[in-house]
Amino acid sequence: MSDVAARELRIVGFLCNWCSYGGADTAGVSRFKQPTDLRIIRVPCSGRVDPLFIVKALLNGADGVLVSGCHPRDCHYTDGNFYARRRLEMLKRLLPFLGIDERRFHYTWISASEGGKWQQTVTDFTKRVHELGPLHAKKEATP
Amino acid sequence: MADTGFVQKEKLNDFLNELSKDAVVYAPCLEGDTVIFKAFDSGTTLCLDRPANNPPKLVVFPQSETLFSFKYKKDAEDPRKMSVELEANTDFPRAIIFGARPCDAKGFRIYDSVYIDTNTPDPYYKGRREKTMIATLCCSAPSPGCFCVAVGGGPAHREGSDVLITQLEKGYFIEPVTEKGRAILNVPRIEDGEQYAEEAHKRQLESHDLVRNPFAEDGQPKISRALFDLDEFWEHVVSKCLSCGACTYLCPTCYCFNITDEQALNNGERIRSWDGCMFSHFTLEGSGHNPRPTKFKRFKNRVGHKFLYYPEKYNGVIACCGCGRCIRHCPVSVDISEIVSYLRGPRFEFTNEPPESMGTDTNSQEQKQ
Amino acid sequence: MISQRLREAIAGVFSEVDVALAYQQGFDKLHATPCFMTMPEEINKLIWNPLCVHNLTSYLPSLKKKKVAVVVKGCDSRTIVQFMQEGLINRENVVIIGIPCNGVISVNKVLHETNHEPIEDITFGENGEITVKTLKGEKTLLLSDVCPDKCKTCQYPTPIVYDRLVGDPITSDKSPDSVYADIKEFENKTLEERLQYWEQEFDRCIRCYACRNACPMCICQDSCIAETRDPHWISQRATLSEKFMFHMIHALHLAGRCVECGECERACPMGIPVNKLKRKINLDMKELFGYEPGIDPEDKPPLYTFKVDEVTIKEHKI
Amino acid sequence: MRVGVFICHCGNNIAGTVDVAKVAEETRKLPGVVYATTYMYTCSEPGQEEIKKAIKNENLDRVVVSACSPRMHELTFRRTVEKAGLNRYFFEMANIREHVSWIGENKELNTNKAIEAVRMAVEKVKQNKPLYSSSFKINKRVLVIGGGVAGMQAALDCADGGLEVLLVEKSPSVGGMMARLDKTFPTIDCSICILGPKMVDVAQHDKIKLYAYSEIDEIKGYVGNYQIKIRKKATYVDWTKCTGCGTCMEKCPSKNSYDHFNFGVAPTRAINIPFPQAIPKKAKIDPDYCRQFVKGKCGVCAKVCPTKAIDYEMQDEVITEEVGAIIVSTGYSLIDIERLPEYGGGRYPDVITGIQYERILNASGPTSGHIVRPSDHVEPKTVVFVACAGSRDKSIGIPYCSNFCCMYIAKQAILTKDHVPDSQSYVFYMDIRSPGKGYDEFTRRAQEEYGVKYIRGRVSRIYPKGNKMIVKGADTLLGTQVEVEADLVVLGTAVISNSDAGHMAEKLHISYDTFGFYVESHPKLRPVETNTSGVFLAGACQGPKDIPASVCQGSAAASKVQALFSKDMLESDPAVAKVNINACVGCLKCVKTCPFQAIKEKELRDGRVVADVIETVCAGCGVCTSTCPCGAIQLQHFTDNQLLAEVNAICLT
Repeated sequence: MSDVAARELRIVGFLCNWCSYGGADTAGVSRFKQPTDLRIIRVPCSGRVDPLFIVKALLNGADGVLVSGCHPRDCHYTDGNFYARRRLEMLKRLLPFLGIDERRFHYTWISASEGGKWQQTVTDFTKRVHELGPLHAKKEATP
Repeated sequence: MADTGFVQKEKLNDFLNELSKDAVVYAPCLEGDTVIFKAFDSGTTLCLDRPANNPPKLVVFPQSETLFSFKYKKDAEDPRKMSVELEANTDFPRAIIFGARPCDAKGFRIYDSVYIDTNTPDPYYKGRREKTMIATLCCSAPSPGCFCVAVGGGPAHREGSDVLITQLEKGYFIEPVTEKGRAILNVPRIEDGEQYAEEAHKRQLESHDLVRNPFAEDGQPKISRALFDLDEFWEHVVSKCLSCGACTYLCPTCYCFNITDEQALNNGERIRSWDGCMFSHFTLEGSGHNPRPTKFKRFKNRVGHKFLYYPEKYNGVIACCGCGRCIRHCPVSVDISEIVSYLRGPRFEFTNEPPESMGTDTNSQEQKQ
Repeated sequence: MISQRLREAIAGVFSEVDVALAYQQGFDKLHATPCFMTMPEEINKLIWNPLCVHNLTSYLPSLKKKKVAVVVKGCDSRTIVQFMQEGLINRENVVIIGIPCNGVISVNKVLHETNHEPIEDITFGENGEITVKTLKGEKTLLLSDVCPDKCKTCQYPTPIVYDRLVGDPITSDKSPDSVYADIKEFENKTLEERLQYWEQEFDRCIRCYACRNACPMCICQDSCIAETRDPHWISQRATLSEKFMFHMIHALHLAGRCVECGECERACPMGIPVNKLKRKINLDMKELFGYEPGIDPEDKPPLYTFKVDEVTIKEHKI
Repeated sequence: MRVGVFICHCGNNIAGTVDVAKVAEETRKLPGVVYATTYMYTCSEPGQEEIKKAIKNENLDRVVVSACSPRMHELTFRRTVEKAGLNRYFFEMANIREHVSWIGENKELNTNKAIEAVRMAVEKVKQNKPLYSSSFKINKRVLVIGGGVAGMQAALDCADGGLEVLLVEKSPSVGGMMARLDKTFPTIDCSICILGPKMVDVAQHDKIKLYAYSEIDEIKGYVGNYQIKIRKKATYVDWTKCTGCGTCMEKCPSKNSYDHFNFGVAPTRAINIPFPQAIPKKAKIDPDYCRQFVKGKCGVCAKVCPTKAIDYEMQDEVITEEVGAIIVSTGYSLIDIERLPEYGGGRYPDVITGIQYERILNASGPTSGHIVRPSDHVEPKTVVFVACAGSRDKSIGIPYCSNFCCMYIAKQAILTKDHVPDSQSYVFYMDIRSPGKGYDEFTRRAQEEYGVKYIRGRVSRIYPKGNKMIVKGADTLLGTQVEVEADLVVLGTAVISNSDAGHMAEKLHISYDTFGFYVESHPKLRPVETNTSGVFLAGACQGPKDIPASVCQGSAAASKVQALFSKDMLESDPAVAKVNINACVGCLKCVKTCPFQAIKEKELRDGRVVADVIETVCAGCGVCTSTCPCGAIQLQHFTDNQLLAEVNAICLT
């Protein structure tokens, strides 16, 4: 396992149930190969993603965070991703001010039919996080 | 061996480095414009000019500490069986508090009654306390808000200190107060202090009279129980309080704590962390009921604890060392000494005039309505 | 003189209100302190000078059901506007006594200038000179040197909303570009330097929550998620990551709402620049949405609304 | 807590690239997990029985199934655990198929990822709380949006089943695209002859309330209880008085109005009845052309109308209706010829679209069924059909096939030969797509019996030469360039979604794809459902389809509504937001951000104001939860603590 841990970085993904989680499913059904670092948390809507989850993840051990929701105008809940867009953009601009590379956080819009875009996003984002390397060189051993 | 020591001003850092060799030395250090107690090392800037923003209580009573850690172990054969291993934290490093003020040192005596001098001593506090030597620096001038002389202390008060340090022109006069403190005289770079003793003792007396005493008339605080139990009094005097915890967390005598368990998968820890009676959560009960729902009740408790309840329990000792931090650092300058001085009378005219001008019965009845 | 006119103004509205919020002398010469006046004779102890730093509007939400008169400076008045935007006060229950302000003083800066000697006396001259007397003697300082940073770039010296104005309106002579100059300068640091900066600052945090409780826009107070188990965002550990997380909660909950009164920073007993993160977010909100908190009562805080087409938000590419 | 974990092999789908035994072994080490096993097909009946048995034998109180996507089988397993006596929310799925085994090539890494996915699900399920639905009454009326053939079929099937139906059609008559067609393939039936009776049924059915020339303004509510605002657009003719006699149309002096029904093949009058079989057969004024509106004076129709039905002052009327389910059958549009510059982009009158040609072929059309070309009204002898005019063309953003053009082009070529026996038709095509019943035979007949010349290749350019159109293209079978001198060119233009499809989807809270077609719940197994319960799809609004497919979907959607309405009460989804009134500070930011107006303020007995969720209106998006600063409003099943448990399971290890 330690060998595995050495090869992988921790990437947390928040995916909305209706579009992006479906998009990830579509990619799976289509057997679109992807790197294995990403761990997916299913949320009903990107509007559910409090920016604090992203901060929490980055402060507590994640090396990258990916948020994906329905395309603007195509939110299952009509407006959820509109709120998400503003909040996530705010966070994206704040992270570098804290000294955290904003490239460790990406948010995007992927529909249930866009398996290809999902594959590309995961592949590219994982590659980028690997280029940036681990965020937590010395991890605090806090349970 | 000499009875006292002396460290040349320019040799102080070297002296502290020597001290650091077999103990963690906590000293007031400058960060920006803030003076805080932190572990001394070559990178820190010592600041002995004024009392630190925070007291050194964190050395013996850390802001948070692991009481014990626990680990769940699953049976390899049967996942239904699980055992738990506990490991208590008993590893307390040797520590030296260098540059505490007499009020800070006196604060630890307030703790000692609660945590050590009882049938069930607190092993964590006791463990750390026993391994900590407190080297106190006498105050040469009062700081804004402080009033140690009004609560039984003083700029060169020795209670709670193992070593007393007096700053002189050329350096630091060092006199052990306790047996534990004598060890400091064995540290290299210390010279015999005998020739400085006289100057130091003179210096120690100098600043005593500069310290204000808000309870001057009585010499010590007196509390009227009748006024203390009057809700209107509290509502009047602390309406500006923001109910934050700056006063309690900066207080050298506040010793309240919270205990929480934190667990991630199989591993966890039981944590003790500071808590303060100014917070609503402090008394929030599981049912949702809160016996101290307002900041008035909470503030009343803080004053009551320091000036009534603690003295009642511990031989009249006041649980306030007069360091003035709660006044100095209160965002809205709530002044506990002022409030206590009002409390001496049986009644209080709600005008914040000096207590002499207390009104008649009828007046105060009207104001209560 | 202003003090006297202020007393008269308050006396004039005193009968309409349950309580009047103003300033009185604090525990020493260097400190003013908020006072809650309920009786007319209390008006005499009211003072007005550059020591009156507190943002008294912080008390308004907790007095929502009472009629309150409150003394506000230009900066404080933005809080009231923000309260109005968010529906946190009943405007008709508040009598705003505005005072045009040329700047207040930072107690910490004065103490810094006087080597933290106890202040025996302090007097304020006509042209912003401040004479401070300590045991070691007298020193004259300039208000512009010892004012909080917010005063140096103040754009709103005259209250934006008021019912009575005491004194003549003042127009800001400070460049609007200066407001966030420090934020932009901070962004010149490398990522590593920035992280190190915040880690060092936040490490001092003792989680006394003075910043939170002094903040007029921190409306949760006793319900703050920094202390709850459900939700359990942070533990009570005094680790750097938990302290960091607390300040992120504080900053993100103030995102696009902070009126930059600086009370958080002033209240911090450990000298942490708590306001900086919120001001950074404000700068972004201004750039992204043209929004400035506490200016227009009809505005909406930007994170509680949206536009279908956000022309300023570009899609990010990996 | 006693969690049981079931790790599915899914045959080789998971077990092929994930060491499931290892996953089970690691899972057993997790605190709270008392049972972990693997199974070949967990979703099979015996697989589900295994779960039930384990719940009983091991006294499990939480269950995690680690298998495929929860979008596939979450409901299946929720029912399973419920049957075994657990609350259905004491269940979580770890997706180790779509998100692990199918996308990762390295078995070791996959296995590790699967272990962590299970760990996350276990940590989440330990935070889960039992949730209970409440039931609410269904309003058994159905709204059908769009009165084309799919919508009419749906409306009739629902109405025949006894349901009250509201049929809203945005144009003045029902019938849709099919009403415009001349004949239908492959039988060459007269289109309006088979559709007409259906249209009459719709008009006469006592369970169907028809709102023609009306649009949907607003949709509020949720399955079982929608409030609909319908805008009846002003027709300037009082339809309660209009008898459809047509006198106004005859007398109208404004003779150059654009004819929407005929796609502008010929002009019409400013006041018109779109076509003879229109339902309702009522006149309507086009204010863009009517002189009374344009010039402010005329009034001819008002004078000649025998029933005094003309009302120039008429305003739009908004009507509120309540329904329990919605069938969306809004149909399709065709690509604007201007987007096809290589085919003239609309500059040449003798390059027309397939639907315009239908109108020319149609006996009740502007040319009364005589084939003449628009420029000089001469009968064309050489007709060129261009298939895939816009379709399957990535360069203009339409990569998909428009489904029925191959067939109608064959039909139109056959009809051309019927009408003009000495004519010759050419068809430029990419592939002939004729997979329906009798379809391929039909296209062969066009070639073999009617002599239609099929040229496999794309047309590169069409330009005029004298009074002919030169069609230049490639014959990829012969590998040569071809040039045909045509009298008339018919483009099989691409099917696209309606321009307002997106807005309609936003009103309905349903998804649409990149092209504006509505997305069904599952492409194979739930083809007429949407992800919004109570909203169903029929016809080409979901994607290009021909008449029988549209009719099928109309019936299918109707049967879905019937099934939904077979109960009197529906169960509400308990995964909605909930307010902790002790923590709520009454700032009401949640009220401001809720996309559904599902939160209102409430005053407690002690005078405190707090937020209050209307459970049946809450759709469960969680925007309120991420808005609330004090964590007082929590979306059940996706609470902060539940999501934090997952974050911590990833990060704190």
